[in-house]
Amino acid sequence: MTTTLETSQSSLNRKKKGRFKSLFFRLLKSKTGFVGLIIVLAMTIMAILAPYLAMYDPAKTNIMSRLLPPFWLEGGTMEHPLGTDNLGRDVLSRIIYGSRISLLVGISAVILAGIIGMFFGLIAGYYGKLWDFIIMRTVDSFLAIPNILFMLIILAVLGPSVPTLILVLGGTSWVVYARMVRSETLSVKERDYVRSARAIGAKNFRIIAKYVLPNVISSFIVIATLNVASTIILEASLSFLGLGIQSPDVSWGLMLSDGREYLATSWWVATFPGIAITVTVLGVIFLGDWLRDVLDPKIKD
Amino acid sequence: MEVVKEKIEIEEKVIMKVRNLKKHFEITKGYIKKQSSTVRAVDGLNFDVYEGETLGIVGESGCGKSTTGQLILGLLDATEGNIYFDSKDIAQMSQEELRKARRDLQVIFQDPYSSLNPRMTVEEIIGEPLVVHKIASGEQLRKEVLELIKLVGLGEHQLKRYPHEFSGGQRQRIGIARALALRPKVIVCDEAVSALDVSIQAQILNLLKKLQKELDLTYIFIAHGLPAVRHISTRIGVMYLGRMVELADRDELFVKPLHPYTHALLDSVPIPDPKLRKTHQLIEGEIPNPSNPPSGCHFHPRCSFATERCKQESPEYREILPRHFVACHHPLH
Amino acid sequence: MSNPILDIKDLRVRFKTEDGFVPTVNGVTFHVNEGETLAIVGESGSGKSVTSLAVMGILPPNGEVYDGEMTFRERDLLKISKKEYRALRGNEISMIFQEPMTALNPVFTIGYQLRETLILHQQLTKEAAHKKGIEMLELVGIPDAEKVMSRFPHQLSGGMRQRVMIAMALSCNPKLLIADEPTTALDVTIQAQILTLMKNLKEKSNTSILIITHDLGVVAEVADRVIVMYAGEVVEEAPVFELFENPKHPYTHGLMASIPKIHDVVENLYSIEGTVPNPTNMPKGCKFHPRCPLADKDCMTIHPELEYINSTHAKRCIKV
Amino acid sequence: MKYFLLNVLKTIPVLLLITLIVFVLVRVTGDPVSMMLPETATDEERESLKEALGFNEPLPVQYMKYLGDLVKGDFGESFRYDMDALDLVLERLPATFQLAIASMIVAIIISVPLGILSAVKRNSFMDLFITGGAVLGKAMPSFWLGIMLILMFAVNLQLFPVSGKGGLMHLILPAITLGTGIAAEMTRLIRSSMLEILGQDFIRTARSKGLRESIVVNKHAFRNALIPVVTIMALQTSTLIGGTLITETVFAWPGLGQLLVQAVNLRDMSVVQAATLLIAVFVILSNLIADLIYRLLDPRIKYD
Amino acid sequence: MKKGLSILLLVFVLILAACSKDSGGSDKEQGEKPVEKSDSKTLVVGFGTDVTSFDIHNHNTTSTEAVHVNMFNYLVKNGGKEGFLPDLAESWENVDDTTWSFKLKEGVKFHNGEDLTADDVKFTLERVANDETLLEYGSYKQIKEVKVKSDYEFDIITHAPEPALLNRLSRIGSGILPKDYIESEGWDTFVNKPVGTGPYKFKDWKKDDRLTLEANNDYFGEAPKWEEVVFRSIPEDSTRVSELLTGGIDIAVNIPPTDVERIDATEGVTVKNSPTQRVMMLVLRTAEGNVTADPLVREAIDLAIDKQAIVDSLLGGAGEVTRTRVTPGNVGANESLFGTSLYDPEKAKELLAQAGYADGLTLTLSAPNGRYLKDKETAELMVAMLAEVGITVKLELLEWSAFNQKYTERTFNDMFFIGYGNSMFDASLALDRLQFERAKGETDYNNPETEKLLITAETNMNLDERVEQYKKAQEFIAEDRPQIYLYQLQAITGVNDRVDFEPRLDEMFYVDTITLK
Repeated sequence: MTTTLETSQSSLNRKKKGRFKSLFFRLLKSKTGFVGLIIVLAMTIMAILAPYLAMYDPAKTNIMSRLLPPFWLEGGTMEHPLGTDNLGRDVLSRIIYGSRISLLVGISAVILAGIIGMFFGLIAGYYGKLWDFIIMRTVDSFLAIPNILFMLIILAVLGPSVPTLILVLGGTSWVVYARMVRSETLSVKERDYVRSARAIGAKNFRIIAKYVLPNVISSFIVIATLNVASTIILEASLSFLGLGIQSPDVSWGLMLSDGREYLATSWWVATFPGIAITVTVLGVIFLGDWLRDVLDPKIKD
Repeated sequence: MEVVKEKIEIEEKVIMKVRNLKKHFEITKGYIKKQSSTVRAVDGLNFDVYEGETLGIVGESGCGKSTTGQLILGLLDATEGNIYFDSKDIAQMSQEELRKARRDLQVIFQDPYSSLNPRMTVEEIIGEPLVVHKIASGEQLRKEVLELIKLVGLGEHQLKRYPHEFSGGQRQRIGIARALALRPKVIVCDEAVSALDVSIQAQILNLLKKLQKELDLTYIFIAHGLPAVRHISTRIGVMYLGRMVELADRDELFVKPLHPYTHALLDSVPIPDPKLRKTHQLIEGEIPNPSNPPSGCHFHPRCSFATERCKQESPEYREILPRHFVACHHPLH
Repeated sequence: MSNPILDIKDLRVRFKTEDGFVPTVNGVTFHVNEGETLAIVGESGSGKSVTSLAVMGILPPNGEVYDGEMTFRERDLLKISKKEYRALRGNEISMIFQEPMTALNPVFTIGYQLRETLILHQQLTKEAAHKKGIEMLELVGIPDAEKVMSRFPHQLSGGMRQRVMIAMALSCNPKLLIADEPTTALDVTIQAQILTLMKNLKEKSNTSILIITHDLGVVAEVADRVIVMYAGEVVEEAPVFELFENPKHPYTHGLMASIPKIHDVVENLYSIEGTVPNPTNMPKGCKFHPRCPLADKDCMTIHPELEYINSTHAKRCIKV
Repeated sequence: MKYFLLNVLKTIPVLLLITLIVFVLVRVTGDPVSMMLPETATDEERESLKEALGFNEPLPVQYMKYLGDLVKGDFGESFRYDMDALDLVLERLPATFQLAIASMIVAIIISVPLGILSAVKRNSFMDLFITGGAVLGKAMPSFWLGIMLILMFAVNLQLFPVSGKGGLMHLILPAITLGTGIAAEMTRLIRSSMLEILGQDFIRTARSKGLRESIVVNKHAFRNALIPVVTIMALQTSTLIGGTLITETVFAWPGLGQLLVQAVNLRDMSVVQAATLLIAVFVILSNLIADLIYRLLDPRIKYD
Repeated sequence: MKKGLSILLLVFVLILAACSKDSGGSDKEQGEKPVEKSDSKTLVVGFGTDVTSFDIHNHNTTSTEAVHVNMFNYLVKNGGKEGFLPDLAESWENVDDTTWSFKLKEGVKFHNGEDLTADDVKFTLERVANDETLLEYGSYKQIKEVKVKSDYEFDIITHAPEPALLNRLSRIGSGILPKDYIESEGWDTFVNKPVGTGPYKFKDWKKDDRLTLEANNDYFGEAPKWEEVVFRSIPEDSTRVSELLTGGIDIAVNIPPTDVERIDATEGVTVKNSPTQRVMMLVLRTAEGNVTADPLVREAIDLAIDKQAIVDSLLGGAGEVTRTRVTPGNVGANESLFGTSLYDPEKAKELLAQAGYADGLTLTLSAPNGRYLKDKETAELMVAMLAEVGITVKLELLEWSAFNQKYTERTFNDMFFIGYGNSMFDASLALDRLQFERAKGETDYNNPETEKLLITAETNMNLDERVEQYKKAQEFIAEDRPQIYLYQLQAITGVNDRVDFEPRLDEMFYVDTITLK
C-alpha cells in the first residue's frame, strides 16, 4: 500500500514539470515508447514527404526492368534499391507512397470509428436505461459478426475505394469504442468528482463534456492507437480478398497481397511492404503500450 | 432576559427537516433482475438540522450514513419521505429545481483523490459552481476564486495547477473552497477527514471550524471516526442499519449515552493513552447484512440487554430527555 | 533485558522507478525482544510498511534492501538463501495485512489457504492440516469453523477475514508476528474485537509482535514499546508509557496533540503545519525541520543522529 | 441455469438486429442476378430471372418474407450449389469448428506459458523478447504467414501436407496460421492480467506464507489471471471465425470461411445470410459459455 | 529495447531470406526437390474453384462442366475440325429449318442401372428450354419441343431456324439426365447423388474440398482408365502450385505465369500452355459524346497497345495475340485475323493529332480485378502504354462483383476491359453482342453492313455461306474497333510427369484422355 503511495507521490513531483513536457520526459525514459514514437514519426514524415523522397512515380511501369532484385543481390542495381515488381515499378518508391494510404486509411478509420463509438458510448453509459439497452444491443449485434466478414460484405457491394474503405472500417469498428467508453463512463460516473459536479448543479451536457469525456479520453486514445495497428493489418487482409485498396492507388497491404504470388520466386516484392507493415505496427503498438502505461493508471504495469 | 431568548431562538431555527426518509436499493443478480433483494439502506429517518450547528452523524459501515448524505444532497432519489430545506422538499424537486437549490446546499467528499476532476485546474474547479450558476465570469470570477482559495489557506500561485500536484490535505482544502463558492447555507461533509493522516486531519478540522464561524455555515458532518465527530459537532446522531438509534447534544451523548449500541461504540474507541488501557466491553458478533436485518430492534442480537420484546418489536424513536432522542426499549441510565 | 529475536540495524530500502532509485527507508534501526509487542507508528509515507515487507523478504520486485543488517534469531536475513528464507516465512515469521478484503485469494477456499501453510511447513497430511485448520479457526473465535473451512473469502465479513488471516499467521506458532495496520480497515467495534483477540493470543503464546499502525490509540492499547517513524527514519523510540507521558521529539509531540480526544474536547486542535515531504525531494538537515515549531538554522543543516537519553528512550532531535 | 436462460432471452433482440443488419447489407446493395449469369447473358434473361426469384418486390416486403421464412427454418436456397442454404452451412460447420478449436489450442499452448513468463520476468530480456514476438505475431497478416508456412514446412521440408482437410497433419499449418494472431493477443493479455494479479495483496500473503514462487505464480496468480482471460478468449471467437475466411482460403480448407468468401464474391446471398446468422449465434453462444466458465472460475460471482 | 528490436527484425529478415533462398527464384538454383512419381490409379486434379452444382442446367462454369463431362454424356460431341461426333446419339439429321431428328445408341445404361431412352432426352432438354429460372435457359430457349417417336428416336423442334443447334447440344446443360430417377427421387436427391451415363460415377463430394468419382465399369464406351478421380478445389494459386510441387495433385489448373519457370525447373512436373476460348478485349463506346466515338481515336488506342509485350511479360507467353474474337476451332473463325496484332505508337500519335488531340486526351478505363489471369496488371500496363502516346487514362479497377454490376447496368464510360468466352464454338455467340439492339449502352456499335451480316448469318442454314458472312463481319469489326481484341488467353496447367495430359481448347477434363505414363 505504502509503496504505491510513495511512487505516486514521486510521480506527483514529476508532473509539476507541466503535462506535455513531463509526458515527453517520460517518453524518453521508456525505451520502447521512444522507439515507437520514432517509428511512427518517421512513417508520418515519409507519408507527408513522399513526393520528395520517392525516386520514381509509384505507378510508373517499365516492362523492361521487371522483377529486378534488390541492390545487394546479383542483378540488382542502386537505381532500384529494393528491386522492382512485376510491372517494373520501383518497390522502394511504392513503399514510400504506400505509407500515405496505409496511414490515411488506418488513422481516418480509427478517428471515424472513435467519434461514433465515443458518442454512443457516452450516451449509453451516462443516460443508461433504454438508451443503454438499444445501443448495447446494437453493439452486441455488431460484435457477433466478425469484423472482416462485415467488411467483406459491404465492400463487395460498395466497391472498394479509399473513402469507402475508411467508411467501412470505421463504420464497423465503432462498437469497440462504444463498449469501452460506456464501461469507462459507468465507472467515471460513480467517481466523487462527477457527484460533486452534480452537487454544484452542473447540467448533464456540461458534466459529460467537462467531467466524463476528459477522463474517458485517455483509455480511448490508448485503444485507438492500438487499433490503428489492427486497421493497417485489416486493410492488408482485405487486399488479400481482393477488396482492399485498388490500383493505381498504392498501399502496403495491396503490395503485400499482390506480391504473394512472387513469394517463392521474387521474394522482395512482398517482403519489403511486409516489413513496412510490421515495423509500423510495431511502432504503433509500442507507442500505444507506452500511452497505456502513462495515461491509464488502471492497466499500469 | 431578552438577549437570552433571542439566542435560543436563533439556535433553534430549523434549517432542514428530515421526515420518514427511506431509501431502498434493489440488489439484482445477473443482468436481468429476477432474484432481487431489497437493501433498506435508509429506513425511516427523522431529524432536524438547526441553523449554524454541526450535526454529526456516526455509525459503522453499512449503517446508511453516506446514503443519508446523498439523499439530502438530492444525488439519490428517496424511496419515501421528505427533506424540507428552506420549506421546500428536496425529495420532491425536479432536476431543474434541484439544480437551483444546490446553491444553498453543498458537499465535501471523503476521498480527496477522487473528488476533484483530474482534468481541470484548481482555478476551474473552484470557479466551476460560479460558472454553472452564471454568477460570475471573467475578472469577477477570478477575483472570487482568489478570495476562496485564500480563505482555505492556499496561495494564488497554486491556481493554475492540477489536482494531482497537491497532497491529500491540500486537495481537501480545494474541495472546501469549491463547496464554499456558492456561499451555501448547509454543507454536507461526507467523511471529509477520514482519509487524511492524523496531522492533516487536525488542520482540516480546524479550518472547517474557522469557516463555520466566519461564514455562518451549517454542517452535516458524516463520519465513522468518533473522536473527530466529537471534536467538531454540536449534536450527534448515531445510526445503525439504516436507522437512527440515538441523537443528542454532543456532550450529553458522550457522557450519558442511552442506547446500548452508542455505549458500546464509544467504548470501542481506543484511547491514545496507555494508562487508560482497558478491557473493552466488547459487542459480540458482526454487523448484520443490511439486506437481511434482524427483526425488531436491529441491534438485539448483539445487545447484552436484549429481551424478548426487542426481538419482536421495533423500538420507537422518541425524545426521552429534552433534545435527546433514542430508539430503545431499554435505554441505559 | 531479554533477547532480541529480531535485530535491524541501519536498514535502507530503495525503489527503482522511472526516475531512478527512490529511497524510502533511510537507516532504520530497531529490535524486537522475545515476547514483546513493538509498535511502529507513523503517517503514510513514513516507510513503516516497507520496513515490515523488508523483514519478511517480500518487497515488491522493484524494491531492494541496499544497506544494513537484519538478524532474526541469529540468522542474517540478508545472507540466507531464498529457500531458507521461504522456510522462515509463514513458519517462524508470519504476517497479517491491512486489507483483509484483498489479502486472501478470492478463488480458493478458506480451508485450502489455511491448509497450504500447514502442509508446507509442518509436513502435515491434508486431513491433519484440515483438523489443525479448524482448531485455529476456533482459536481465533470463528463460530462454525468446520463450515467456514469450505467457504470462499468473499462470503465472510471483514472482521471474520481478519480472524482467518490471524489464524493462518499463527498456525505454525511463529516466533514473530508482523501485523501491518491490522485493524485500519475495520469498523471500531470489530477493531476492538480484533485487538482484544491479538492481546489474548499473545498472552497464551510467547509470540513477539511487530505492529505497524498510524493510530496512536491502537499503540496505546497494545504496544509494549514504540518507535515513531518519519520520512523513512526512526525519530523516537521509547516504552509505551514513557512515550505517551513524555514525548521528546517535536513530531511525536505534535502527532499526539493533533488527535481529537474523545473525552477531552478542546476548541482548536494542535496541528502540524505543512505536509509530509516527498521521498524524491527530502529536506536537508533534519527532515522534520520545515514543519517543526522548534526548528532553527542548525536544523536546516545538521542531520541529527538517533541518540539515547536513557537505556530505552531515544530521539532524533538536536533541540530537545 | 436460470441466469443462463435469461441471458439467452437477452440475445433475442440482438439476433433480430443481426438479421436486419445482414439483410440490409446483402439485399439493399447487390444485384445477385448479374452474378449468376455469364457475361454474355442478355438483359431479358436477367430481368426474367429477377422476376422469377422475387427480387422485384419492395425491400420491407422482402425482409418480412425473409424473417417469416427464417422462423420456419427456411434460410433460402444457395444459387451456387442449388441446395438449402442452412444445410450447406451446417455441413461446413464441423470443418470450421475443427480448425477453430485447433487454433485456439495452438493459441493457448503458445500464449499461456509465454504470457506468464513475461509477466514474471517483467522488464527482463525475456519479457522483451516475448512481448516483441507477440507484436510481430500480431503484425503479420495471416495470409502471408500461411503462404510462408506452406513454402517452408510443406514444400521445402515436406513435413506437412500443403492443403486440404485430412488427418491431424493437415490441421497443423492452418491452425498455426490462425492461432498465431490470437496467441499474440492473448500473450499480451495474459501478461497484463498476470501483472495486475501479481501486484495484489493476496499474492503478498501467499509469499508471506513461504510458498515457492512457482506455486505463487502458477496457482495463486494464474487462477485469478485466468478469469479475465476467459472473457477475452470468448471475445476472440469473432476474430477467430473472421480469421477462417482467410486461412481457409489459403489452405483450401473446406469450412465456413471459404464458403463465405465465395458466397460473397458470387452474391450467393442466402448462404451469406445463413452463415452470418449462424456465426453470430455461435459467437453469442460462446460468450454465454464464457460467462458460465467465468462464474465457475470466480467464486465471488457465483455466490453473490 | 532498441537492441532487442533490431535483433528481432534481423531474425525475421533472416528467416525470410533463408526461405527465399531455399525455395529458389532469384538465386542460381531453381526449382524444388524432385517430385516423386507414384503409380496410383487415382488421378487428382486441382481446380481453383469447386464444382458448383450437379444441376447441369443451373450453372455456367466451365470448370464444373469439365468435371460433368466425365459423368454425363451429350447427344453429340463437338470434335472441332472433325465436326460433330456421335456420343449418345448414333445418328442425326436436319429434316427441315426447325426440325432435327435423332437416333439414340441402344443399351446405354445410367449409373443406377436404368436404360437411357428418348424420354430421358425429352425430359432433359424440355426442362432447360422451358424453366426460365435456370441459368442455362438462355442457351436452350430456342428449342420448342422434343418429340419422342420411339424409345430410341426423337425429333427436336426449334422455334426458329437454328444453325447452331448441335453446338448447343454439345455443351453445358445438354448432358442427358435420368428421368425416372429424378422424378421418383426428386431433384434434391439427384443433386446430392447425381446419376449419369458417363465413364465415371459419383462417389463423394465434400464441398470446397474435393469431389471423388469412381470408375463406371458398365460404361457403354471404352472402359474407364482410372479407378478413382479426385477434383480438388484450391482457390489460392500459390497453394495449388505448392500442392503440385509436393505431388499432392497430378494436374493443377491456372498456374500463375510467375511460377512457370519454377515448376519447369522442378524435376517431375511440367507446365503446359494451351489455347482457351477466352479472348481479352477492350470494349469501347462508339456513340456520340464519347471521345471514343472517333474511329481515329479507337485506332490510335489499338495501335498504342503492344499486345505481344503484355503476353510475353505478364502472361509469361501464355497467350496469343488476335484481332478477332472468333478464334480457331470455332465455326466462322477468320484465321487471318488471328495471331497478329497491330502496334505502332508513332502512327497512333499521328492519328491522335489528326483527330484533333495533338495535346493528348483523357478517357476512362474500367477493368475487373481478380477475374482473369493478370487482369489488373494488364490494365495497369495498358494505361502506361496509352500514356506513351498521349492518352491519359483514368483507371477504374473494380472487384469482380462490382464490375459485373456496372456491366449489367451498362454504366461504363469510354472503355472497359473484359474477356469473353465461347462455349458454343460458334461465331454467333461471339458476335451477337455487336448487333445494334444488343450493343446499346455498351458499344453502341452501328455499322449497317456488319449488322446485316450478323442478322442473316444467325439463322442462315447454309453453313458455308454462314461462315463466310461471319468472316466478313469480323473484318469489318476489326476495322471499326467497337471492341479492340488483345489476345486469346492460354491456360497454363501444371502436370505431374506420371501422367500424360493434353489440355483441350474447351478446357474440359475428359479424364480418360489423361493416361498414366
